[in-house]
Amino acid sequence: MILSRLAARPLLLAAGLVAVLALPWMIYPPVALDIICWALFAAALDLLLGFTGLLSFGHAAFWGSSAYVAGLLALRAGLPFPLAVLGGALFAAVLAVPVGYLSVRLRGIYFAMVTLAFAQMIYFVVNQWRDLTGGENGLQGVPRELAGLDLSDSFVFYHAALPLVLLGLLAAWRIVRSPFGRVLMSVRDNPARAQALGYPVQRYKLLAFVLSALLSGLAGGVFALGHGFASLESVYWTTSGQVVMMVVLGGIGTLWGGALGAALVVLLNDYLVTSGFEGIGIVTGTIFVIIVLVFRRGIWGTARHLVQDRARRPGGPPSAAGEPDGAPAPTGVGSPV
Amino acid sequence: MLQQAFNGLVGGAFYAMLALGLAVIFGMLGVVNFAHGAFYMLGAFGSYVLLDSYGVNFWVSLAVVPLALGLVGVLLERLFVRRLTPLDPLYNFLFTFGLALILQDLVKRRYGVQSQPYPRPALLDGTVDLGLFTYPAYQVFVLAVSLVLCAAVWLVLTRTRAGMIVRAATERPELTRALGVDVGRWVTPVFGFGIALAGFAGVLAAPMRAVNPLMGADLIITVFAVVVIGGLGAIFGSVTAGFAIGLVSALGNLYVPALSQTMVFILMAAVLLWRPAGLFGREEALS
Amino acid sequence: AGGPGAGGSAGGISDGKVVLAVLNDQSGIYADLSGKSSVEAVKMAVADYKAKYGDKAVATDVEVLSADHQNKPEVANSKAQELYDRQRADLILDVPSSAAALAVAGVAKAKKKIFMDIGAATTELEGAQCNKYTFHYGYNTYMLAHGTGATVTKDGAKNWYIVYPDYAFGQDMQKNFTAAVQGAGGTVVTSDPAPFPNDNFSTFLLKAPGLDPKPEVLGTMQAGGDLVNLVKQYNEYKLRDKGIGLAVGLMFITDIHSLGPDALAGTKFTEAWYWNGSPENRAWADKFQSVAGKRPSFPNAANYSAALQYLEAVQRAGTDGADAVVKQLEGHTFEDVFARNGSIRAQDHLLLHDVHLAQVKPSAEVTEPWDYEKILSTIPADQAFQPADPACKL
Amino acid sequence: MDGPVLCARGLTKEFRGFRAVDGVDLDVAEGSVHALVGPNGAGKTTLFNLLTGFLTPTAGRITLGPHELAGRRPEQVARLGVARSFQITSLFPQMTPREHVELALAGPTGVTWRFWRSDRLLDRHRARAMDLLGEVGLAGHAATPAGTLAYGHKRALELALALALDPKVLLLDEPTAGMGAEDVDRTVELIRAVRAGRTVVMVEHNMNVVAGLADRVTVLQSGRVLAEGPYAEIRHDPRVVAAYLGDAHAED
Amino acid sequence: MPRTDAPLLSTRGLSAWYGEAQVLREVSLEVGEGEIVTLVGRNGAGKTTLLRCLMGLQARFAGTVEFLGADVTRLPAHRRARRGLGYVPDDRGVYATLTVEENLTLPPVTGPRPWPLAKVYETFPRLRERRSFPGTKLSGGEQQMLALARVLRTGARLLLCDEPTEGLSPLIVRQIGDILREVRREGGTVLLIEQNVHFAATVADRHYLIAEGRVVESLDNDQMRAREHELLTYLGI
Ligand SMILES: Nc1ncnc2c1ncn2[C@@H]1O[C@H](COP(=O)(O)OP(=O)(O)OP(=O)(O)O)[C@@H](O)[C@H]1O
Ligand SMILES: Nc1ncnc2c1ncn2[C@@H]1O[C@H](COP(=O)(O)OP(=O)(O)OP(=O)(O)O)[C@@H](O)[C@H]1O
Ligand SMILES: CC(C)C[C@H](N)C(=O)O
Ligand SMILES: [Mg+2]
Ligand SMILES: [Mg+2]
Repeated sequence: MILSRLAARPLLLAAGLVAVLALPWMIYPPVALDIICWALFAAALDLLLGFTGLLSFGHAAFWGSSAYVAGLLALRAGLPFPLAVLGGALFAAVLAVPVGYLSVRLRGIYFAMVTLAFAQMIYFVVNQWRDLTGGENGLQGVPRELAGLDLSDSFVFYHAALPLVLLGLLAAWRIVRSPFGRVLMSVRDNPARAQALGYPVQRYKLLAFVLSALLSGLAGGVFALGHGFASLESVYWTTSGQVVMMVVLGGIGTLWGGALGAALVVLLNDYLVTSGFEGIGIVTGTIFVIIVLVFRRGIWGTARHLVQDRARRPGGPPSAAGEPDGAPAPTGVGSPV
Repeated sequence: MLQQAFNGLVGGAFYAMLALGLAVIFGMLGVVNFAHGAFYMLGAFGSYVLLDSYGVNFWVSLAVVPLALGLVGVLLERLFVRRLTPLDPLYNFLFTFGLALILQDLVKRRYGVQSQPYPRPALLDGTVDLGLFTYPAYQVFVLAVSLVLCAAVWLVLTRTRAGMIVRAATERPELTRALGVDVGRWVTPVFGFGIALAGFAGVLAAPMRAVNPLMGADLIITVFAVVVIGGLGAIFGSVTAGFAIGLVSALGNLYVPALSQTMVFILMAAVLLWRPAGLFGREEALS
Repeated sequence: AGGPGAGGSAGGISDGKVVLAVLNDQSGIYADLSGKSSVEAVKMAVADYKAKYGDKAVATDVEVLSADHQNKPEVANSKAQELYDRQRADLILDVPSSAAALAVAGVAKAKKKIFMDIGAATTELEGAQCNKYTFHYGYNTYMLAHGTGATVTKDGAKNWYIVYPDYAFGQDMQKNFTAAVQGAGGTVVTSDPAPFPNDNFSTFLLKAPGLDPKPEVLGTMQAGGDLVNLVKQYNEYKLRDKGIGLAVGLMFITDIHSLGPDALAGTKFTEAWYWNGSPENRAWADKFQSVAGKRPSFPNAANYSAALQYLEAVQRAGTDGADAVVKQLEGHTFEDVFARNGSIRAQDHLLLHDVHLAQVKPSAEVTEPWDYEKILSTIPADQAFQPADPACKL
Repeated sequence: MDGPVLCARGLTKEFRGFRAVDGVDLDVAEGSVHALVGPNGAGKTTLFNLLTGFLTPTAGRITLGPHELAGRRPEQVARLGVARSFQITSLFPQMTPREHVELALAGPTGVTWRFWRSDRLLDRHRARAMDLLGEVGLAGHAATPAGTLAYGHKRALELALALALDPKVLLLDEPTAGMGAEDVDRTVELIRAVRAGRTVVMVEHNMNVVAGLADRVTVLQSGRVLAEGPYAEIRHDPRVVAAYLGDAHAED
Repeated sequence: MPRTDAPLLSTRGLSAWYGEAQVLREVSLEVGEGEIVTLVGRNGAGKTTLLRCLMGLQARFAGTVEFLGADVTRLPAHRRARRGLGYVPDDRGVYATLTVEENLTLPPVTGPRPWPLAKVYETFPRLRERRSFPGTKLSGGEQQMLALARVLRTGARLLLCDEPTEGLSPLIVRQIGDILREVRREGGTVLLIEQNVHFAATVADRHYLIAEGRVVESLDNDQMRAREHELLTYLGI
């Protein structure tokens, strides 16, 4: 088991790297850029959902607010692209402190509703604060440049952004496989036990929330600069829903699954946009419902499950993905979330 | 001012009715129904379609549409929701989220996004004199009906055998079964009933609100905030918070229009700081 | 059409093909007032162009594409790039929703390809965010506000109460409306921002009769579902009976259909084009109905006109090279079924044309389906739109 | 055995007017094994929850040496050297016993905040973890996910976790519950082994275990202390006999 | 009371698990109509679990349960209750959201000799006094009375009582004994978990001794009394 893991990891890593480098050749560069941004966003969300057991339904607040702040930094302060993006990400992290402080005390479903409501509040603020944000017109004409180099060509920008995004993904991976990540997983599986071991559970959750917001912000900032504007859409609840969908589609608690989910959703959307089919929600909604009902492990999770021996530890969502798909919860005990 | 307050209550009536349905479903099944807004929309659309295509009037719709939607709810519970209830509640939340997308887009595809016309019922076209001021009859009707409805559901849940069973089954489902009550038989209708409540609110909304596929989508998020304020699962709390938020936002529109959209959410944050489980919530909301 | 950099190429049709792309909302809130039916309108323009020039047509092979931007600026942005780069589009049309339009304008500028916006209302397109390759075609917030505000005030309703949605479009409309009302000698008693979206306007409606001085007209800047909500409730509170008329900032014929004409009967608004406004319009509307299955909204007709004028410009230029076509379009004056006394202002690429002050008929006067409007007067092209904004540097 | 290390004074917990723990005074002598017995619902678990910060007392004080414990959160109490096991096994099903113990060992060092380091940082606790697992007889199962361990092994892991915190005071809630006779004997031996240098408080219904291990016994009933003393003494206390041991018991 | 030929209730090879822990091992026992039978055994022996199996509440189990001559092993709990099984859970199972009277009237009448509410109140005057209070506002002992009264009201043919005397004052315990004997006099049957061996011997006809999930012995009252001391050590108290 250890051996096969050791062999598989560099292989998968290499494959992923090749895919990411080849992406703008294979598909249209702006779409490729969308994919990597959403992939990072999904990984950031999975950090919370899959590894801490918290379903945030308001992550648009962080992705979007960073988009605006990064945009403003580039537009008004003339900061070069990476600095603007980092500024946005930092802002998202700071915003996550009060939001997280208030929400992290609540359990599963309550947490989801409260984060959703907070994000909606941010949406209204952005919408109304027109002088700064451009309101519903969006923050337009955001420049992209680095050391005097114009990055507005999306093929060029993709390569300029890739290191930042990879750094973010690496960070997500590092967090999950860090001592801190170990504690997060223990908090997810059994918070009372973690507390009894001396871990201040709420504070761990809060830090996880802030880190997740930081990475979401990183993704959102790159996304905004990549498009050259920040729009209200980025702080709207549908954005939060979309990223949750990507994570669930890819597989909760798989980290890379989110990236896969992101790629699929972006490509599907891109296809539907010109297909002439008017019910995008029908397609995405149906896929989502099927995943939730039948393939709760998601694509990555199912694949991994098929490849690996059953006995091996499954990474999983708060309670369900640990057992066979569709099986009822274990007898007697309620889920801890 | 008094009139404005009254007016806020009318707006609050919709929050209250939706929050009531959400709370009933949550209290009984532990399901947070993201599709609640979509069923509200279907309620309004249902009455539009009945009127437009079959000439069925408002009053008939008010009875038929919630009933039909209630049946849809029963089917949903039987086919899907039931399979997910033993799992983490997040799965039902996600399921209903997907469902909301589907329902919304199905209606969109069929009828477009443009709002559909729906006239006020002739009987309620006028105004009524309430002593202190006159007021549109339809709005008085909506407020009265919603108050009666919320009170009735409250009474049913507190005073009748059905309510007693629902409460008992919510509190201790296993023991309630052991005492000879078929809890499962009650759960499905309760889900249906919650959905019917959403549909009922939708039918009531049709004559005074824009009837379009998106009408429930944004509303439901505000209703979530309302329910969080009232205390999730706390039926009395949800309804009270619904009316209260209606009142607060009407007055907010008047005095601090800049804050009117965020007011609910600011209130929610404040309540959470003070009472993390909501005003009337039980502590199990907390981790 | 040409690849990157083809904008400067002179002579001939790149790739032997002219590609027109309609990028608009085909599934969201603007789908009904433009959406897929505008694709039909553009195809009609192509057919009419071919019929007119026959063998002499410069653009022999014209392809019409369409894409759904779902009202998401991000999607509009990516899609616009893809349309220009990969699908070899020479022209992008429509793009309702200002955020998406501004995003596409940025792409047009970068790719040096032509963009003719119809659906968006913002004056930013011909203001600070204008560029050489972007044209704004049909209407804007100034024209809506100015037409209705000034005319209704001159007709005698001096005191206004304005309710506007608290977002960019509404804020713009409020500003323009207030200026128009005041310019015509009226007063804006109060203007209130309302939440957006909002389904309960009763606070404002209740407040209206109590204002001092009492307003004679309620000016609403709401659009779409919000407008429908507001009007339904306006009727509930019987404000018309209390002497407060209704003027609507932006109304599409689809909105009238949603509410039923009686709900709006007597309401005045500025209309860019009405299908039954003249025999020519009607003839075109009949043709449109035979392909699209419904009566055209003004954005439908504007899409037709924009596509047609673009093809005419290609014809004159003898090429689809963007720079050459822009030169042909700038300052061009013309007349077609949509644009009467039409001219494209060279300074800011805004289409000037005659627009109308319209009134909603009561259902008693409605003689056929969708026959909801009465044209009260025509606002001539040179008065309908704002003077060129000095902030615009092409 | 010295003076008391863990003291409760007037400890009270009310649940909506119902006093589950009602003015309990408790002195646990340093180095002793102190058993807590009483009928179901007497308030033993509630008392444990109060002592470990899982519940906040309605009234009363809890002191651990110089520290006041009432009002502290569970993790703070744990850090002060009070570790507990759970009446119902409470583990991380996807983690191996080794990972469990490493996590318990790492807590006080602060490395678990380092989200930028590899989780191999936890390996530095491996040797100690394996020692502990060896002590409780789990060495052979160090790499099996805890969710698939046998029940007795889970109980053993509970104990290992409590030990890993190197607590001054070890609180064991029914450590032999659900164990077969051999497991009970083994656990008794284990507790006997680990009590060296520690104070142990345990809730236990098995009087053989109590008789074999406990230096002192506190009998709770309806949230109050009914009796306290060495087992040999309280087993003849008529009140205890009446409330808990049963009439017949006193006669033998 | 003599045993009738066909037992009212019988089990064969009942085993049960919680997670991986097996808590019942191949339990077979019988209860005849009109009998009072106790299950005795130390804490954790599996007595409650056995009752849960009989009631249809145990998720993981094997073996069969027959009641009134029919196999009810696969029947859900509410159907068993409707056939005449009445259950007093060990945690009393009083509803906080129901008043005392609602607690009493919640379960449907399922047997031939239901106690009318008046009789319940006559027997337990404290319950009448507090009938409009939320159930859990009662003292522990009162809650225990309520739980027992609740199944008496249904008239169930077989009462499954899990430690019905726990936490009650001796006076009430004696009263419970009287009530159980009255139930038997009226033709009812009781299967009772009882820690109090003395009480068990005064009220019951027969006893099953449970240890580590097995029925180790079946004793009548005389044997029980004779071997009391031995049993107590066996029980581990
Ligand atoms: N969170 C709570 N809310 C309300 N009542 C509670 C709560 N926790 C415990 N109780 C009540 O407090 C009393 C004491 O409970 P506790 O769990 O401390 O008993 P115990 O002595 O540990 O019993 P056992 O031997 O069965 O474990 C019980 O009556 C119980 O119902
Ligand atoms: N829900 C549960 N999950 C896990 N284990 C359980 C559960 N309920 C009971 N057990 C265990 O099963 C065993 C038998 O329990 P049961 O309640 O049947 O015993 P009992 O004989 O009724 O004991 P008592 O005299 O304490 O009531 C005990 O070891 C107990 O810890
Ligand atoms: C199509 C319209 C209603 C205008 C749109 N809101 C815009 O901003 O351009
Ligand atoms: Mg206990
Ligand atoms: Mg028991």
